[in-house]
Amino acid sequence: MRDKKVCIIILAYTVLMIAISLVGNNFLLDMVVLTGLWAFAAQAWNIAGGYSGQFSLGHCAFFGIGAYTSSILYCNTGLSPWVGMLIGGVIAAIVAAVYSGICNKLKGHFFALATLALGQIMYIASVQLTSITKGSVGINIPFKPGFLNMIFNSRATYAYIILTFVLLLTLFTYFIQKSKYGYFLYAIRDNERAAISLGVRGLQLKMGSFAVSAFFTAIAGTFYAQYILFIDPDSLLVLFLAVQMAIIAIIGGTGSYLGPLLGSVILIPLSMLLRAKINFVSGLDNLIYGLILMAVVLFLPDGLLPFILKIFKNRTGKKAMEKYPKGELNLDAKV
Amino acid sequence: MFLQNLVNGIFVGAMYGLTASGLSLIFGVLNIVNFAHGEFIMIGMYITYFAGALLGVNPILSVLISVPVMLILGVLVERFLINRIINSSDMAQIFLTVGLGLVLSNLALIFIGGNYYSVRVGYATESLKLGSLLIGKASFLTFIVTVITFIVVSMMLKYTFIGKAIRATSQDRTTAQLMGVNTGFIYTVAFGLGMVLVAISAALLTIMFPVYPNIGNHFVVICFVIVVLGGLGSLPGALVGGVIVGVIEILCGYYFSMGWKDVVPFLVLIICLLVRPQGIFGTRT
Amino acid sequence: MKKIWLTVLAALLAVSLAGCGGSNKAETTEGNQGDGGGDIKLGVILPLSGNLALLGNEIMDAINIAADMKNKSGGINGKKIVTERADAPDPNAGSTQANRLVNTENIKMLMGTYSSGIAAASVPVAMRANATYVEVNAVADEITGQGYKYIWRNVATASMMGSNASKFAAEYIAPKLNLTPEKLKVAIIHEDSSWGTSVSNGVRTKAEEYNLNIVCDESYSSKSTDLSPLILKMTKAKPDVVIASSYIADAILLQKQAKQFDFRPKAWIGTSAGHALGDYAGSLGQDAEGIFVSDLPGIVSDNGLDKDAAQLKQEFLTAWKASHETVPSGVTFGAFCGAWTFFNDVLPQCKTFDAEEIRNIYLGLDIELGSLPDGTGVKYGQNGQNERATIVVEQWQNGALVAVWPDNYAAAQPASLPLPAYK
Amino acid sequence: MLKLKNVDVLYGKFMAVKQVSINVKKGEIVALIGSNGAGKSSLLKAVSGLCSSVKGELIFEDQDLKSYKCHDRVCEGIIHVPEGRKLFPRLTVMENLQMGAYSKKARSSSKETLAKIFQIFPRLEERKNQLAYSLSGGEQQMCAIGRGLMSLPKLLLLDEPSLGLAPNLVKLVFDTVKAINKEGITILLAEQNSTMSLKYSDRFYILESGNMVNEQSKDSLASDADIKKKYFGLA
Repeated sequence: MRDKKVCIIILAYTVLMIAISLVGNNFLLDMVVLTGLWAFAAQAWNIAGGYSGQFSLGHCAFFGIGAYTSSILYCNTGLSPWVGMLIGGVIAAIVAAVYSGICNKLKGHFFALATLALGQIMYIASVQLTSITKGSVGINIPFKPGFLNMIFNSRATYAYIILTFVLLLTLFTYFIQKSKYGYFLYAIRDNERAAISLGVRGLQLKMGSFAVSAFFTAIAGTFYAQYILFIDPDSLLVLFLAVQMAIIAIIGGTGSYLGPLLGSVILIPLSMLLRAKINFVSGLDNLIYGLILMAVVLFLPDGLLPFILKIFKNRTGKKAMEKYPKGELNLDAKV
Repeated sequence: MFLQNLVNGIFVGAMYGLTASGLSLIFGVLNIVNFAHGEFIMIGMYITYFAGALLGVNPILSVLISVPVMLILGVLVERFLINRIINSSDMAQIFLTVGLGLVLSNLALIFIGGNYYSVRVGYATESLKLGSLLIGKASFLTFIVTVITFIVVSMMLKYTFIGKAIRATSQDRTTAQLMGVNTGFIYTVAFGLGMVLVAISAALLTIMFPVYPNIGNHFVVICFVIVVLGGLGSLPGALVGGVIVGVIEILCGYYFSMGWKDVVPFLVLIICLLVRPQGIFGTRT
Repeated sequence: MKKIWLTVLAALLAVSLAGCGGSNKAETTEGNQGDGGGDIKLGVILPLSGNLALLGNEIMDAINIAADMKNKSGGINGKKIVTERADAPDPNAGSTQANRLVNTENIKMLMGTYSSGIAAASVPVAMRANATYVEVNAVADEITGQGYKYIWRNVATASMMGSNASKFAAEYIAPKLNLTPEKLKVAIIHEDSSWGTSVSNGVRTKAEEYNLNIVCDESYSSKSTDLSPLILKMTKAKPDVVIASSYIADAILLQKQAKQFDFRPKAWIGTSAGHALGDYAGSLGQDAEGIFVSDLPGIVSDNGLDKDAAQLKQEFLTAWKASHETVPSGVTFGAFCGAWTFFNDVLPQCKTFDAEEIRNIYLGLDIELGSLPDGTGVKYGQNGQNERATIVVEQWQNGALVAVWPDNYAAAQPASLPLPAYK
Repeated sequence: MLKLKNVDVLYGKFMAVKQVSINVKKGEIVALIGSNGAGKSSLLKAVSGLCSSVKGELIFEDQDLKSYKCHDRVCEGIIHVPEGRKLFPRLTVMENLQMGAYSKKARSSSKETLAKIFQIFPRLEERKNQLAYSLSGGEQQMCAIGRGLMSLPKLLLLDEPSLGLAPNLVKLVFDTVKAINKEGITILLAEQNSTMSLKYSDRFYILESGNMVNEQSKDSLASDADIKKKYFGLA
């Protein structure tokens, strides 16, 4: 462990794990689990959206593929979701790679809208293919606790698992970011043509990063299914879910492995608390959530991470900002 | 029957085209995907509904009220919100409008409630008979208004000075600036004009659809598809894209399956993106 | 070094947020129940925002009216019923909200949920925490019969709702049209979400039992912007009866487009939801006249009610009209009755408010048909399903939905059969 | 007429132009010479107002340019014909030219200006109803210059007018520039094609990676063999 940052990440993880073991409140554990789940999903989204500049609004498709694959296999053949999770991940990765290849030439909004279409197609397919997915009635996963079933009595267990997932994915992302692939991906994001002309294999890298992103998103989907124990098209394959993954990453700050974590730690508890506490007028919680979203975009268009780092910079007088490669947020990208 | 379905498809397509036209204009000029488009439609529909319920105004005439109101709303939204993120990342722009959409639909829920309100007009359910062909008066009316609106707006864009400036800005905003165009002003004008189109389409939608806080969800995704299909900011493109989607969707619904018909627009979109990424009427850059 | 601090900060933030959130909630709610003092808290999980907001909020109002009525008449042995609203527009939120109410707010009695999908996610959470769950609306068959001990559903299931429509078509409409059930041509159409799908399954199963001639069977999305292909398909199939399971926007659109294309079956039977809402008739006016609705009983004839029930119905309607323009539909009545039974017949007998105790009380209940404002009674099976839940057929007559079938609930005779041609 | 003093142009943290001072007198053709990335375009953009983060003094006819927004500078008589022509691709030639006369001042007399421009570029008149993207490179350049002239400029900023054109067309373009100059329009030209600029301009400035290296008039060049060799390939 020569790398200091890795030590820190692992330290933070350990602290959190210990903290969880001390928390007895199930609502808090639920919050930790969901925050972890969305941090994981946003981190996965960020591999495509933040690193290689493929702004997807269709990641709900991969989330759904993951959840459906493992659940169908588990309910019909009894196959452990731990295995089903990997199968779902691989299927999602293949779909993603193909789709990314198809949409290779599309940029910005057009890519986003094309991926949005993928999510919608998956939604309709899951509603219509009733013999496989049980359609919109959804799949109830029977509550049979057991490690192999990936179903647990205690929410703390779910919290341990998802935090471990987050840790592994964060380390993975961190090493990617540090490796030459990270620089290739940044290069593609910032100026694809130039990067390709310098010998970066753009198409393969984009397809690859999209596939990896989809793989992890599908794993998040399986985890979700095993946690909620009920899946249906309306809770998995809706645009809102895809938007949520992207929002968390963007609000936190794309292009860094800390951004999605930060976004999730702030947004998920916020929305849960709003929903729990602002319940006297129907819709007020969503209204406030919307206002907060708008405020962040308006006042901190680069996300929260650079903002927080700036505070640190001012405090410590060090140039923390420069360590973070700027995302697609620079003005030149628009000109 | 085929002819009947074809005609229905064209009418539905015209409705789609008109509904998407405001989005298309805004997308084309400001290069912003407006995820609050559905909520703007919702507001337009509420204005039409209340104009009918409180003042007894026919949906068609209600545009006299809804157009100015929506125009002002559009100008305010552009000046105070959109304007500030015009140079931000694509995603930041999308999320501003996502947030705005959340705010608007929940404001409607809080202040107007979740009820489904409809304007009741006789012609909503009446039809004209052409041989064995039945043409719904409301659909026909929508079609006529769509065509007139498109002609008027296209003429405006084609022949007025500001129209040319709007087109120039949508094609190359930097150079437009160099030619002395105050692009900030053009954005406001374009957004306002887009909202006028939304107001007109919303008034027509109110004839057939009840309005409630989430009605926009019924239309917004299809509008995205049409805008991309037709080509960025191209009004004729929006109309043609709408008709293509409408016709294929209706034929698929009749001859194949109602349940699967909604997948058609997306498949058409993907195929189109593969073959002609710039859209039917778009320019390759 | 900055990253170290940042990570530590993030961790601390998460922990402290968790910590403070927990402590203040625990203080305010602990020891509220079963210790002789304070109020009786009931968590109500409903979609109060989003697509299902209209009925979600109506049901919330109905439950609150029931609670107010009980509180005004002295409450539960002197204690007041307090409802804690929990907005759950989707299954994920349903699970989270159930968890919050049960584990953080320490509420061991929940009510809900209207949407079957949301119930599917929230009920298991409550069951795992041994909390009581009173389901007053969600109709999916799967909610009961999963082996859960503490779920109580007073209303009928989706399959009952659907099969009742087929039964009405076969047993009432066919003879009126001088047709045998085998000759009766039926179109089954439904919106393709969970609700429409499960209801239409009931329709289909029963229709096959009666050997009805199914000439058209289609699903569609409730967000459809045009339903003309469906209407034209039906025009071609020429059904005598259409049985439609729709939400509201699509139900309105269906009817408008049916008229546009001059499609007029001899009878049109909607099932609950869209067809039963006041906004449906409000939107369609004359065109809603004569449409049948297979629904949970709403405003039924006083003939089928005992005296107390009739009076309770009036009280409820008076309270309702004070804040609503439309009359409550069967779904809302079902919620009121489910809540009322819980407040009036279950809670007063409780000492510990423990789920097991409530289970015993529920299983012991025996309330005759006609003793509740919607004409139903109460007798729960071991699986938690009310066996005296009823489905009736209502019809839009002069802008109001009146029960017309079966006879003991009928407030009026079925009219407009076959439906007259459009004017 | 145009005075730049110690001008810096920044893109984010990257400084494209450092401490450049130039001076353009009325009626002159002044060329900015330098290789790709030397900061020529950035300097023109600073003058036309396209770059917002500019430090230093920008004086045009005794007024501080920095207080004017990009579109207002057109009214003041500065027009920028950008690198790569940047015509509006789906506007017709005619509409492109009309866009040039967008400023209020130019709009009123646009008909006469148009006639004049068709005189200079008869090809444009033939193609006036064609969409701009369908023009050939030389025609596009003419259209771009014509469009610039439509604004009745006092100062014409020309960025790489010869880029991507065949040699005979390059000569044509420069001849046109000279002709325009004779009409009394001052021209500031950014060019990589140093030989042509040298031939047609009155004075020139040499830029190298954002710094100004030298200022020369045509006559003084004769005495500076270094510059001659380095930038013009002349022995």
